[in-house]
Amino acid sequence: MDLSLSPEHISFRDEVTAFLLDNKDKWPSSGLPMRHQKRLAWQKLLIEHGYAARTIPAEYGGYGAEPDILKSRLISEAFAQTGAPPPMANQGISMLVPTLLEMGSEEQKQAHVAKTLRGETIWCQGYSEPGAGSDLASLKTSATVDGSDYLINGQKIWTSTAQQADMIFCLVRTDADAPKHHGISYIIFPMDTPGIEVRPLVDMTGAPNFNEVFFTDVRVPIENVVGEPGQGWRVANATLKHERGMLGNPNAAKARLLAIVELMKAETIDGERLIDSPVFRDRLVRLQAEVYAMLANGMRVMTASLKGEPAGMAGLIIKLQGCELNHQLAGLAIDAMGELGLLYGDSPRIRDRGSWQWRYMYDLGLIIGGGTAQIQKNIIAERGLGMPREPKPQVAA
Amino acid sequence: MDLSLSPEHISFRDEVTAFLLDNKDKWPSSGLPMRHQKRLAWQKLLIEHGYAARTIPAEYGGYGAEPDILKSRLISEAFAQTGAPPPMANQGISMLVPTLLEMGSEEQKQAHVAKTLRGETIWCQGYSEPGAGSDLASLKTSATVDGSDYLINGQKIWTSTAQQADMIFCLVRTDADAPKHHGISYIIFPMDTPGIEVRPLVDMTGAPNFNEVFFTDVRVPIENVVGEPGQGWRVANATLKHERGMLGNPNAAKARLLAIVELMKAETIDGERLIDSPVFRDRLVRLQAEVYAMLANGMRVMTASLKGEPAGMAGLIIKLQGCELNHQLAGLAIDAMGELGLLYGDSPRIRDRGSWQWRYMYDLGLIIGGGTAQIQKNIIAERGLGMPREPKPQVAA
Amino acid sequence: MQFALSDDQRMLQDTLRGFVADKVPLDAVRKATDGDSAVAEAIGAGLAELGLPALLVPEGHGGLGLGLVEAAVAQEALGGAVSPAGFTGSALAAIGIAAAGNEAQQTELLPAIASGAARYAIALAERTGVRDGTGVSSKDGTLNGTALFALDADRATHLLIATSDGALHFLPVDGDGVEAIALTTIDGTRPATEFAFANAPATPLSGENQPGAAADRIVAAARLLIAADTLGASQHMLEAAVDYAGQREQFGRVIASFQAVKHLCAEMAAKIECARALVWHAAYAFNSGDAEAPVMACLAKAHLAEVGTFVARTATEVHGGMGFTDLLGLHFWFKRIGANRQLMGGPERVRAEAAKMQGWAA
Amino acid sequence: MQFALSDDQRMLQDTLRGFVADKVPLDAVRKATDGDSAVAEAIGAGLAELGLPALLVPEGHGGLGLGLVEAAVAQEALGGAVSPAGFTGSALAAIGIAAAGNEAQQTELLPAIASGAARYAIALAERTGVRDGTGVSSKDGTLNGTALFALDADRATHLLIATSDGALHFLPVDGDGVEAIALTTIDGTRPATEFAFANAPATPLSGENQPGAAADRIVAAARLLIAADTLGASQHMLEAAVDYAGQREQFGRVIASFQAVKHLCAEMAAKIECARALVWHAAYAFNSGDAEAPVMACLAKAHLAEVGTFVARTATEVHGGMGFTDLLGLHFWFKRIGANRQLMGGPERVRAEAAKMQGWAA
Repeated sequence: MDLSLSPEHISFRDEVTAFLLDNKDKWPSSGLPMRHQKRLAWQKLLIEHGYAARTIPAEYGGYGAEPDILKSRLISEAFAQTGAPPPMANQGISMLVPTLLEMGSEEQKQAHVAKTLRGETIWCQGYSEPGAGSDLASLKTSATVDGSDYLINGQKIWTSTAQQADMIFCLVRTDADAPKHHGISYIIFPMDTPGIEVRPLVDMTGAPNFNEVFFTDVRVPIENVVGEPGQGWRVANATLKHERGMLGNPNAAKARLLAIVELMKAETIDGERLIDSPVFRDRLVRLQAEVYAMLANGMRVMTASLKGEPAGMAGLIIKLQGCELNHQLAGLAIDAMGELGLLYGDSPRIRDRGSWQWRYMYDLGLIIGGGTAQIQKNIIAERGLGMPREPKPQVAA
Repeated sequence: MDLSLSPEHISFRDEVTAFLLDNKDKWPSSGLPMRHQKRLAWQKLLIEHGYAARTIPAEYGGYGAEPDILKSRLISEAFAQTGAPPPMANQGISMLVPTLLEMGSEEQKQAHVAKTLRGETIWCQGYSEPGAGSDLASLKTSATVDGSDYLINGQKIWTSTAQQADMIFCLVRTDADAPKHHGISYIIFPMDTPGIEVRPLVDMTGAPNFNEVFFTDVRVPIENVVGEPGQGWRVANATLKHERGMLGNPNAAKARLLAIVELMKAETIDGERLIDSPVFRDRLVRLQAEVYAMLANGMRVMTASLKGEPAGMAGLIIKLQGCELNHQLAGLAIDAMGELGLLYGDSPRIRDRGSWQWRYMYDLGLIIGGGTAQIQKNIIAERGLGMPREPKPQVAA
Repeated sequence: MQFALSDDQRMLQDTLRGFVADKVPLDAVRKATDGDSAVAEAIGAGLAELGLPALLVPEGHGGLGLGLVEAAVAQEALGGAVSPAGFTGSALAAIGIAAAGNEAQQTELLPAIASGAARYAIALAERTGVRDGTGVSSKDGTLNGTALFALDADRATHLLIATSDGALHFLPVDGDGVEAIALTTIDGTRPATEFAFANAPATPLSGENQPGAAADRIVAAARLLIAADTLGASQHMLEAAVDYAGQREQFGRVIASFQAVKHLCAEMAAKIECARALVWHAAYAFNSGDAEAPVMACLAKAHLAEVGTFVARTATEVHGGMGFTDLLGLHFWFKRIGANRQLMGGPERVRAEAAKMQGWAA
Repeated sequence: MQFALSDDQRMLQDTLRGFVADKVPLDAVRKATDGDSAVAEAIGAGLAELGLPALLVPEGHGGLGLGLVEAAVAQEALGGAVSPAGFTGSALAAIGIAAAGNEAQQTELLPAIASGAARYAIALAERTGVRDGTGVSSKDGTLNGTALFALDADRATHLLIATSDGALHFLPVDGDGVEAIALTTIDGTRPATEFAFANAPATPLSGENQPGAAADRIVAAARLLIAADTLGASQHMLEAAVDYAGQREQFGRVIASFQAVKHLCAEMAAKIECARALVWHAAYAFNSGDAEAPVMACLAKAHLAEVGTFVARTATEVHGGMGFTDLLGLHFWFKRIGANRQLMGGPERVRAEAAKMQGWAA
């Protein structure tokens, strides 16, 4: 066990930090729209220097470096420390690109990877359906062959950035007669194809963070399938694997913990600072231990990746523990503030722009979404502990 | 809603209290063995005055009063308030007697009820088996017909007072071919029948609170079956219903809460009384709310009984909530004491004779025993909320 | 002795449940939270017709002379429907005026409450915890200062307020020197209001011989009503979860048949059932003058906050993604329970008060 | 940079696991808790052969010169087997003497620890909370007073003790004026001892320039070792539960296939896995002189207390009635975890200390 850095890594970190600070004039401000010229230019610059798309082959528009997870981590830390705008992170970059690189045809890679990396092509994801959530493989959106095309009909839900997206990667049922996991295909197509309707889906936070997407006779060439028709479940699982890594960043949890400490030092009730309440302080330290445990667990997972070893149980638990912890942190902030913790929107007297209430709800959404806590526990028990699957129910006579 | 007492009930309560105090010379002290003359005499006196076996018909040795749950409650309160030794409560009185009265033959009632009520016959219960716990109906102890007798073979577990018992009421499988709930019979026989071996079963508290009972060719007349052969499951369920009422007395929880308050006022660490710790005090009040909620729920259940109405959900939850609450109370007492809370047995410096540790463990046993918390939740979901049963698993091909 | 609702109380319960089923559908809640003030207006008028404002007004002053048990039963029904209008302000004002008003004030003020002509907002948050720069003081018949999180101010004609010394004062809500500032909370179903006073003329309730006692009594009653509201909202969320689980199919079976889902529902039910008994008992104690009544009001408030939080989260989880959307509207209950948790003191604060009342804390 | 056990550390782990599997079967634990002192004697001798007493002694003084990560790895294995003998006393004494002894004392005392010739009990409970009438003071080279819950006193030759001013003293355990009184706790696997001193001659460690600092360092190390012990015991209980559930059949299927049982096991696993990383990280911080190390020791101690309590109860529940009996011996782990929770400060107390260290509390 050794958490110190080698001289090579120290100088690498310093180099990234220096680069970021030297180019402060090129930082796009955070409120800019997705496709703003300054954002695209910044992303391009980062790719050129290997601080974005670092390990993607140069022939597909990446930087082409050897994978080095520690360097990747040092890069993120340098961004966090300098406050520089981080590289673009969206579903296209984190999910579609790795999938295409692994399973896509040469044409598909050429057509999409570079543009996606540069932020010129925005993607959205069409997986969940109203009737297919935890049981994703029961999805019903159909693709029927018509000449050299598929005609797609059905509905997707939980599609974020569907309004802005140029393209969608989508799971559709191409074989209604095959067993449910085997009739699915993974297909990509433009969002301006006729027959697509996007409806914003307002959630409990009050914002349309997601959308519903409706397909009516949407015509898509068969060649737009990634992998082979019927292999969609396998292709999607490769993608889902990439998604898991996006959730539950323990550094974010630590930042939130520190923000709560500041809040508790600043706010008073009856002239007493919140942090001077032994009961809330006890709860704060209790959550601090959980945050530190998640951070340490994250280091274990990273070390396993560095060594090319599977992360095992340490990897399986991240979503379950991390989402719950974030929800608990937000709950503490609200409880400590008391009635002021209820304020939301643009209310007078609001603290931290109502972000704790927003997080409290949004994090509950994350506990539910992308595999509910119940599904996560099934996975931990079955894959992590080797416990048997639920027996299939008898078909009613 | 009216929690006040009628004049009749007030005078009844006063009358009981006066009787108990007037007969202080007849109180058996608490350490006396089960069959001590003074205990039997006290029980007899209580029955004669209707303060024990109150609603059991006089022809079977009871007092023969009309059921009046409120009077029954006033009687218990009078015992609690005066500190008088309460009426005998054992599995014979609380489980076997109601069962015989409901399902037994006239001969069985005549032979056993009165003696059991007077404490002359001690019973033990033979239900659970090593392989049949939550799934009690899968029990294997067999009773095969041999002339006019059964020959009983098998093993029971969790049998309390098996050492002292004269008689056992027992579930045995009399029909190996019938569906599992239909091949069971409820049978009673003396514990000195040849072929019975009792082995004490030490549990985590360190004491043999229970026993294992082994049967080898134990010969019991067929007429000792209660109800009909094959009806045992129904008979036993009637008995189990009576058992449920025995667990989770909320007044006991309140007494424990008050004892914890006293403990926290008396004990100090670093010169500060435990009750002056805001963190433990918060936990204390949190549990106080749960104790008061259980007490109020108990009044609802009693009111339903008074009116002859089913208690519904309020009744179903008592064991789950009550056992958990008692376990939590003991946990608080231990945590508040810290290292001193670890002391056990006859250790120097021990507080409250180590009873909090004992309770912490024994109450966990109660959470598990008599239907684990998991089974209780199934029952609440299915009977209380009308949710569907688990589908039966497919038989493996 | 009986610990159950009487026939009259059950009838009240049925009436209220029928009313909200009819007049407070989800659609109305949605409109109200979107800012349509006519909805609360209409529901409030309906409740007035049912006599709710008169519930706690003594019979001698034109009221129904009922008690907190009835009020809790009514509030539970309103919470079950996350009703955008209720009777909290009037109920608490009636308690305060009956406790602290002199004969003349009672005779003047109570009948107007009973008839619905006077509707009160209540400003008591500073009685449960003062923020920097808030608090209201009285001098020469006028009020100065700031009061946060006043309840029921949307359709109020009057305001009842406790000043920093614990005395109660009343004044017209649109009087001189009174500014009402809307606070936006997560709970769109009910208003939260900040009042700023600049030499605002107000009348003290002058029949009280123990200053602060009446204010404390209103606080206790407010907490009980909030607990009852959470109770109703929790029961609704449980029922919604059981219902949804019985319809939603995944993996070829309704999710209600999964043990994990059943156990979540069973845990909710077990907690709610005991909590209901606690609310009833605390309300009964409030009426009967039980010495433990103030403690029990705290216990009920704090306990329902915890039970409600558990149910709000768990019922949402049972609904899966649909629980997170706006589509089913389940979040209105989630947020109402969340707001109730903090209003008139969060659970930690209220438990600390309960400890103090029992001599367990300095 | 790597956050995983090194090959050497893994070898140590394998060695210890092999040792306890071989030398500390359940049967031995049972005998030891029944009072057979030969068991701990034999296990202790075996651990000495493996060099455990020398683990933390600097190489210059005949030790292995290893750190808290190695000690935690060893302790985790011992906790996993609820071993009736360990090396806590020697480990903590080595830390204390290295930190607070002068040159001569280090040269005299440390080699004897490394060789196993000197075995230390540690009396520090008063450093984490003083009971009425306890505490030890030093005057003119003698000790007077009472120390509770000394660790590892059963086979000790010496005692290292912190007096009320924080200074460390050592003395022979059977010296003049020393009385050892056995305390019986729920955890029969390890002794707890009260020491009473009446003018007992003792030698102060006199190389310390900041009194109390060395004592605090031992407390932090003790807490880390206790956390590691709970970690090992929890992991064992989880494995036992998964195992048992995979064999026990009810309702025609192994109970491991019931979702409720699977979810209980998954919750245990998730908590244990993060807790393991926390213990490792806190031990690493202790060695590397990280400024946050004392806080992290508190966090590890408090967190493992909570995780352990959850696992002890849940794993017992998964075992059903058998978990409650003495037959499987599962209760030895339950009780060890329960004892660890309180030793050197329960979680509330330790969290309060962590808050203070970070300037969050006065």
